[in-house]
Amino acid sequence: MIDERQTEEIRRDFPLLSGDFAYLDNSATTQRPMSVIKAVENFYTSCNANPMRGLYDLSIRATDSYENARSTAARFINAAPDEIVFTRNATESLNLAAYSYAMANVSAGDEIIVGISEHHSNMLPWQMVAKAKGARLLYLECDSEGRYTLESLEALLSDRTKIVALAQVSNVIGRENEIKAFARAAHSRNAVFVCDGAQSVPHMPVDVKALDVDFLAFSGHKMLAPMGIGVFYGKKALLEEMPPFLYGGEMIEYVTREGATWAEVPHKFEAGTVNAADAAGLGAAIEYIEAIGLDNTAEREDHLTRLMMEGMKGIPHVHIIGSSDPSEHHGIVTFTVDGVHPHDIATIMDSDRVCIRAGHHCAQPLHKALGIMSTARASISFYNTEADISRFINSLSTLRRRMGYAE
Amino acid sequence: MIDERQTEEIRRDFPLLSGDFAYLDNSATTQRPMSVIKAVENFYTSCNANPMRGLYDLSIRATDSYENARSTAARFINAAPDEIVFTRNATESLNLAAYSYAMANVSAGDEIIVGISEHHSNMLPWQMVAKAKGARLLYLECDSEGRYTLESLEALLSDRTKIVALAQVSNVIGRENEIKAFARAAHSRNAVFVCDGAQSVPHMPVDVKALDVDFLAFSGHKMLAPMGIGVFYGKKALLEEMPPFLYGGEMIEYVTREGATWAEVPHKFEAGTVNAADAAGLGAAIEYIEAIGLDNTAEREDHLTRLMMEGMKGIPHVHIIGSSDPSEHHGIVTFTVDGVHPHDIATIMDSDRVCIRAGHHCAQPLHKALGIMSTARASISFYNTEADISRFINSLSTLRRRMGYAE
Amino acid sequence: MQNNTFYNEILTQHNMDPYHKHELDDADFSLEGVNPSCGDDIILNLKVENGVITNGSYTGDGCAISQASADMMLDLCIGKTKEEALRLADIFLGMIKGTATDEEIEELEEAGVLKDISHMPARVKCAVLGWHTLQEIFRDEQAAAAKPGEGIRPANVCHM
Amino acid sequence: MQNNTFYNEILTQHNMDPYHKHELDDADFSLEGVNPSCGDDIILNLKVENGVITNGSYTGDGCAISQASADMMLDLCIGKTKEEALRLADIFLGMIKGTATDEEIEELEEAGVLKDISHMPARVKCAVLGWHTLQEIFRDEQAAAAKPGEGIRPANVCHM
Ligand SMILES: Cc1ncc(COP(=O)(O)O)c(C=O)c1O
Ligand SMILES: Cc1ncc(COP(=O)(O)O)c(C=O)c1O
Repeated sequence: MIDERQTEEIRRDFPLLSGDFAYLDNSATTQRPMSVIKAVENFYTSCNANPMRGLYDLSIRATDSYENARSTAARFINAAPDEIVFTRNATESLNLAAYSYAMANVSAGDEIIVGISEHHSNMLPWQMVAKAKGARLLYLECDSEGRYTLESLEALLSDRTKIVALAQVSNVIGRENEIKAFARAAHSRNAVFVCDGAQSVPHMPVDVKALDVDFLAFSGHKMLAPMGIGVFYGKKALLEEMPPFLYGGEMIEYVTREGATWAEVPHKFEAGTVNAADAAGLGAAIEYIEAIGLDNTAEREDHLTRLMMEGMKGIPHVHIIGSSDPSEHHGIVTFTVDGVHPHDIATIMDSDRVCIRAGHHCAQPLHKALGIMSTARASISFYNTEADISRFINSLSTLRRRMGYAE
Repeated sequence: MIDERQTEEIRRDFPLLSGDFAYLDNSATTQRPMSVIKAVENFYTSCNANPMRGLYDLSIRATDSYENARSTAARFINAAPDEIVFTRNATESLNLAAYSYAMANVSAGDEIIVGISEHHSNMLPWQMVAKAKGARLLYLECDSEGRYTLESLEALLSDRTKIVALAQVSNVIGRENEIKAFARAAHSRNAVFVCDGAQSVPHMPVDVKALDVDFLAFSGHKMLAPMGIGVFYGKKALLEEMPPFLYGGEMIEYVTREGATWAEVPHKFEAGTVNAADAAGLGAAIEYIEAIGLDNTAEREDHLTRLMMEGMKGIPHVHIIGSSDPSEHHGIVTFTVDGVHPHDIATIMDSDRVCIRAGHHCAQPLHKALGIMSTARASISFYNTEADISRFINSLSTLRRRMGYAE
Repeated sequence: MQNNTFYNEILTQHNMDPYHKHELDDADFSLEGVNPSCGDDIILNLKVENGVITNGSYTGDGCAISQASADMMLDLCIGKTKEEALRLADIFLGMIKGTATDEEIEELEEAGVLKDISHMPARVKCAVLGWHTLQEIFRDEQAAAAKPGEGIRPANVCHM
Repeated sequence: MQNNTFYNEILTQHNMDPYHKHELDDADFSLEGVNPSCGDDIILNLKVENGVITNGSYTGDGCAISQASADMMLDLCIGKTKEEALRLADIFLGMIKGTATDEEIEELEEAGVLKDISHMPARVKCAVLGWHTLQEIFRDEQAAAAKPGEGIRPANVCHM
């Protein structure tokens, strides 16, 4: 396992982590190692041109760099390169699924099933489709610990179900859903399964073939990569049938006054000048993670999560959302403190130089279902230290007193 | 005016320009100065966090950096900050106008007017809307030099016209269209005017208030900025009425199982984690341009264009598309050579280390209208040198002989 | 940036032991103020006689800053005329924007402890929620008029 | 990367003075091959007797590489059996991908000058257009069967 000494070495790769604070908002966005920052810089200083258009050396290098990043992303999730569409972020990927696949395949009276714990980015696009098409949006309910059962999905599925959309790991609960079984259930009714991998792909090996999901969305910036790059995976056969989403340069074959024919997959879905620099950054990020090993980072994150949750259990009035088993959290520890509003928790922790997040975490319906207005969330990456955890626990243990409570 | 000596100084800011080649594909994408590359790096090394979400110092710095970039972009085109929506590129900006404004405001039987010389990114979204809504798409025709007249627009306008979409500068022709007059004509029929500023904003002062356009789209990467950032400008009152385009995190106020209410403009249109790093790069790019002065860069580009066109006039069998007056080209010189296919021109020029582009330049209907399959294009930036132009002219003058012609 | 001096005794006191957090049966005005980003939600009640705020209260949920700020605001405004209250609101908002003078901030008395909130943009809305709701009541008195018999739930909501 | 050795005399000769650029009235197969990114557009015509390509021609427009490549291909394939021609097509495509051996490339004779095109991905489609169209003809002979009376315009188009 990565130990504290190795962590110190790893942290030297991350310029921002030299600061005197505990960065525990990794589920919102991670920090970037120098190799990623340099990959972006390197693109601009050595192969900057418009990829795919030029006929000169520089542009060829730009294209190669871009397509290499695509192959790297494909390898990372066990897809084929032409099943990888680069987008801006997971949100755009999910909108692509909604606008392109769903708008073409959902009709009035059809049903879409969405988990109640979904991030707004995997809920609002489906609300939009349901409204536009007169389809019904059904919510799959989780228990008070955020657990979904196959039985409850099967109870909702019908021959009218066209789409099932669920995150592999919720950004509030942290638990891993049994995507493989859920996707199989969806397929048994001929529905497609859309997997939101924004919180899973950074933290565990995700194999789209093994899971047999139809679509997978994730963001680079949550896995060490730059901010402007995300991935939309789709099964080749589906991508080929789908109409385009964004229209413009580079996604066409022929254009006439009357209409157009489309470029091959995946280019059909990449309209306009692509973000080749940030794609190169994503490639470097994946290589960085692969060099350490996803098993090692996961084990490290698990260790730190355990430390954090043990510390929290010793503090009265603190309540953790989800499972009491740290291995079911994937670095995400969402909590409340009796009598202290989550925003006050975050602000006071900030004064102790602990960076956490508070609010609804883009999951208002989940909060409503749990009967809580808002929560605080600490989220861990493999580069966090045990000292980060102590700093968090120390701050947490003084919170109520600083707000005027006796204990 | 910027002279050759000053140009050498300017070029030192651009790492890639130290290479031994003439980069004349600036309309496709420009090179980036070190200050832009550093602005991106600086974001990642000193204020990297998810903007708008966090409640801690780092995230506040990220938010400030992002909103400063918005203010800078607003100032650059004389808009208000809340009229600036950050997108990935001009293509996404134009799709936003189409999906959000047009899909909500165009009905069966309505008309949309688009210039025949438009880039596919300002044509295909309108074809899509027309098809989806049963509206008619009318093409505004230009003459053989790419000139549009107000009379021809007025002849097309009717009370059914809902949208007029035109580039301020075509990426093939290079001529500036009289946007102010055209927008006024559109407004006189209560149509909105969508201006594609991808090739104008980098090269001339653009004032949205003076032009009175309703929407303006442009890309950062064509004006020294990073690749992942574009701008969609919209008049505040229009933006407020428009439905969202992409759905997800950060663009909402409340979300329930049944639906949602939207965040304020411009956030309503910025779903998911924003690309704050590249926005910071765009801010730095605008500051770089402002420091030199758009008047100076335009004058320099004009000078180089003149030099290039004069050189070309001396070479037999070379034909320039558009006006014979260099000041009507804004650095864009599109041409053909009798008997030599544009792709061969580009490839041979590449062997002379001259980077130009060949093809339809994402303007197939224009090429069809001009009766040409494809063209070659050299495009100039203020950082090009007279030596770049000579290298281009020298290569061009030998082309036909190298292809086996007597002269 | 990180010296959050506003979580001091004054603020926690107003949060833990508010003077004005209760219902007000004979209120003339009653308006709900909501800060969606935070989930803060207060109902501000005012009794106004001859242009003077003779009594006031609030109820609701939210973070310490929103609650304490509303409590401090009522401390300050009860007994003042409508015009004086609105002037104090201007000063408070000016303090947050960094445009208020030290003398002006003096007039805010305890509410001055929220001065540094301007460094925490995400919390600004919490601090100004009460004040903003007060301004809204007087901006459209008709909409904010308390409707007897409808319970304390006001008909109108002002969003931050 | 920038030594475009393929713009040499062999290539320009085939482009300027093609042997096989003409119509072929008694063709058995005729298929249009199109490379949308370049605008290259050729029609390949083949006469096949007892499994042997006894004659062939092409017409169309496009860059020097697409035209010369088609001309060199016909030089090579006329007189060969269908199988031999398809084997040469495999070698040509292998050369572009960098998987063909030097001995194999020898067999391509003049067409070997296009070896370095692999460094110019945007031009690869030009170079392989003729070969790809040849493969398509034999992949679906029925679809590519020349329809007498319909003029030279073939009914089917294969896109790159
Ligand atoms: C006139 C014009 N409009 C739109 C675009 C599209 O820009 P982008 O590819 O950055 O989205 C371009 C550039 O390719 C252009 O030249
Ligand atoms: C589960 C989940 N889905 C989707 C998203 C959206 O990601 P992004 O904001 O990068 O588009 C996030 C992150 O905010 C997330 O945690």
